[in-house]
Amino acid sequence: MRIVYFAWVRERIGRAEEELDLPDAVRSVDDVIDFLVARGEDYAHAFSARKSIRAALDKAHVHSTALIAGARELAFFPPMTGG
Amino acid sequence: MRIVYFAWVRERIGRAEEELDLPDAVRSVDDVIDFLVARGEDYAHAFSARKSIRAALDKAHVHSTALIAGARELAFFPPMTGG
Amino acid sequence: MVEACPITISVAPGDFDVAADVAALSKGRLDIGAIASFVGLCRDEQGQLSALELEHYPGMAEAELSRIAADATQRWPLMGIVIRHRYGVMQPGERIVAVICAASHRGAALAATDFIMDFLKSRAPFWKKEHKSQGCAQDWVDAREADAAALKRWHEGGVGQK
Amino acid sequence: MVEACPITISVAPGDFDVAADVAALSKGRLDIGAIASFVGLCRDEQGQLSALELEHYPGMAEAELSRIAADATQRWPLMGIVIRHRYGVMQPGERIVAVICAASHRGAALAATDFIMDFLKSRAPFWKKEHKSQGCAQDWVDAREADAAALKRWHEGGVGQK
Repeated sequence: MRIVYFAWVRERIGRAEEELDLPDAVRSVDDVIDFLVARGEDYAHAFSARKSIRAALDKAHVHSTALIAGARELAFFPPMTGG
Repeated sequence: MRIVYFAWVRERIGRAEEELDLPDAVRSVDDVIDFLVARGEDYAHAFSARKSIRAALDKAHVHSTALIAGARELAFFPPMTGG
Repeated sequence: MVEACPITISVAPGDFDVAADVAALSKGRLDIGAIASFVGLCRDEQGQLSALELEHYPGMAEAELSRIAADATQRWPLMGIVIRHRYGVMQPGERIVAVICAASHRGAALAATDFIMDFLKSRAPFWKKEHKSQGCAQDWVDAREADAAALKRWHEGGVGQK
Repeated sequence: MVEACPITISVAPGDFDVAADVAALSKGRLDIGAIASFVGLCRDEQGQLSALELEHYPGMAEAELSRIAADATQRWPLMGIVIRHRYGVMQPGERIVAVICAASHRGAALAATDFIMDFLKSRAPFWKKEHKSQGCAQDWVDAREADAAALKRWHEGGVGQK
């Protein structure tokens, strides 16, 4: 699955995107965050204020409980500040 | 006192303005309307839907109970439809 | 940084340039973050209008628009207001009125524009007469119930509330 | 007469021309009586900003703005919507975003503009980073509580209500 990061989430993780093979047990957006946090300190730092991280599946907002099955792209980013 | 009329009030009365010497008993805007209505049919027609006629004293909106003492110009017009 | 709120009021027969007004409002001011504007056009939904005639009360029109603008500055922290209203004869599609409000944030700019339009519609001394294209029928436009209702919104809440 | 509501969405680095958009919206349409617009500018109240950097999520930004515009057409009888949002580096005083809504009457045009700006602020994937003029400090702008509160207004009432 393609994972993309924006703003300070991207900066903390140190990359804008990556392609990951996720274990079958990783089913929801929350599961992906747990999986990422376990990968290293940069990820743990990026997701430390976990409640403020937003997610999008295939370019549409989702709650962190959403299932990722069938989606090609998962994005993580801080609250939006455009406009 | 200078009396000015606008829109269909002006059209019904047949003039845009007039200078009137008002009797001392004519103290409020309501009194002026009574005075005008008694002057003839055109005035009576103009003020027939009396509740919908608006008044302004010296170019500021007033209620029909307002006293006219000290004012130089009294205006009568229908509800406004600008914008 | 407290800056003045320049207010421009114009009541004139000719058309106006909203983009130029917006540019003038924001020129040299880096504290403005939001500019809301409204333009009212001469509609002709049924294709029966040959012209719209706008009568106004000279002197009072400007005075009333100035009072409405001043009221808006009491309700919101505004950084500039422009109100332009035309009078005379105009064709379908032409601009009739423009209101522009500048502020730090969008809430104030948008609410003030809405407020000014509501009060302008019900309190500024302008009257519309429609000239129909068939025959020579002329009709004064009736005041809309919706306009009176819109005005009430601003009295029920507190300052700056709807 | 039911006409379509043309929707223009653009997410691009360059500046835009609001007057041209307004002219294009109303061209040849005599059913439009009201055009509301909002322009958001890059503020620098303290005089400490050297530049503002706007990051966006390509593809999702356009998609989300299109969803917000479509939602607005469900709530109000709109006759045209333009949403333009820039990304990249911009200077204080520059335009960042514009929303324009056309309708028969002012209520729909103004409310839809307000609605679109509220949803755009909280749901469109853009992030602002401030570059300060003193030193090389950079800071991501925090989301405003007021923006989340503004969004709630549209959920409490019914369709088209605040």
